[in-house]
Amino acid sequence: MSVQVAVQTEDFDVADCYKTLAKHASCGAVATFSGLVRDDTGDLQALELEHYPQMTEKALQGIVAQAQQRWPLAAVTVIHRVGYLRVNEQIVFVGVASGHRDAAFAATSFIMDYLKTKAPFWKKEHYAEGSRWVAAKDSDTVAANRWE
Amino acid sequence: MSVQVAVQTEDFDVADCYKTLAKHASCGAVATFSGLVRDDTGDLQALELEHYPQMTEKALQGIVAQAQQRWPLAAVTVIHRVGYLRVNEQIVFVGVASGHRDAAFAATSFIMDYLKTKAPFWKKEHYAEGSRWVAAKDSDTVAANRWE
Amino acid sequence: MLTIKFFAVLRERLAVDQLQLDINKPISVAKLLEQLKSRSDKWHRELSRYDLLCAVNHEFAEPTQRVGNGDEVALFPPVTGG
Amino acid sequence: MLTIKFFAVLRERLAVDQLQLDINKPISVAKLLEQLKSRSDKWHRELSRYDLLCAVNHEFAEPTQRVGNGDEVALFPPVTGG
Repeated sequence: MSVQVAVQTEDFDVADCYKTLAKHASCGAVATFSGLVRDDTGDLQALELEHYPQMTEKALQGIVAQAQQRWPLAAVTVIHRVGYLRVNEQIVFVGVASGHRDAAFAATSFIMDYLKTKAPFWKKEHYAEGSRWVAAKDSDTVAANRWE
Repeated sequence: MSVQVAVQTEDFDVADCYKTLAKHASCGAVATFSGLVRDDTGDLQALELEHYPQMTEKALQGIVAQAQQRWPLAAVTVIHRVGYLRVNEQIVFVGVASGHRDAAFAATSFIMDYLKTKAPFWKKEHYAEGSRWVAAKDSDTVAANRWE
Repeated sequence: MLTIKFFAVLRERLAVDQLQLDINKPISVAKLLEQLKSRSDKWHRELSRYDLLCAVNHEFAEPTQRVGNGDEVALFPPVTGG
Repeated sequence: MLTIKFFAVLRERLAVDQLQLDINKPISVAKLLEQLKSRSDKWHRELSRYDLLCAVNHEFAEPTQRVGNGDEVALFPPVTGG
């Protein structure tokens, strides 16, 4: 089982991430999720991502370890960016290689749901007329709770 | 809504597929699934994929259309290879861009489940000592039925 | 003419890719299957599998669907792509 | 010393990244919060939000958990990453 977890300001290359996951011979199934900066208003200048450095990677490793206990996984990659990001930039990548597609889908979805509700990241939106912290969504809590 | 459906003997580049999906500004979420040739026995020489040319793309387009009716999707790519494939080669790619991750995950999973049970492809495994047609799995039918 | 195509293990065992039949009056797919089964014991056996699937003009069809000259019928085992 | 860190909107509104307190006898996080709230009306208001989260030594913790010198407590609003 190969695990890669990174929290970084630099962008990441989904092609490299995919290659690393797909080279696990006999894995059969690779599921990925990429989250990008979305601009619902058309006015977003930047998205700022704050995190709690000493806790973040530990939290992500813990979430991956829980996924491994639930499903047979060959490889997992989780990358989350921090700092200032512009519209359509990549924020997060989660990729899972497994022998079976149901495990790959479920683990990818599980890791995203837990990351959204249990990893110490906070988003702030910057507009020309000011900035605002993004509020946590009830739908994310509901999504995370369905795994319990 | 942008749809790409292809049935081809040539390999495909997941990086290109991802770029096409991610450029849909304001999509926010891109989920992908890649299926690779798995060798459970260690003896597989090649996987042969037969299809019904005039029906295959029509069936895939129909499955994508059903996904579009169920979830708000910005872009969908489905590529399925046919012919002779070796261990760890790519067989299938499904990618979905959407405003929300639940829609992206659900649509990707739905398209794979329907593709496995409703698109006219057949797999034959070639070994040194002979070849055999792959039997349909009940678990794939169960997976497809949960969407009904 | 009515075209009948065979795929995968069915194509191999019957040793035929496609047939053309002159059907002067439309018949159900079920009736067409009975005609094909009467060709030989082998045809009867192969076309009697409980999980046989059928498409008419490139769409999945029920055995009650009627077909005639100009139509394309395909017979095949459960699909296994992906 | 006990270290207390603040993040996101809490860090901004309290205008502090971290505090260090000398806690000669371990106390619960709930008790620590009461002490911090007594600093001013602003602190009382900001630390009274119903959805306040807490971590002790980089793991999520309940208000009943006891902390003392050498521990790191973090206080923050619900997370919004991904």
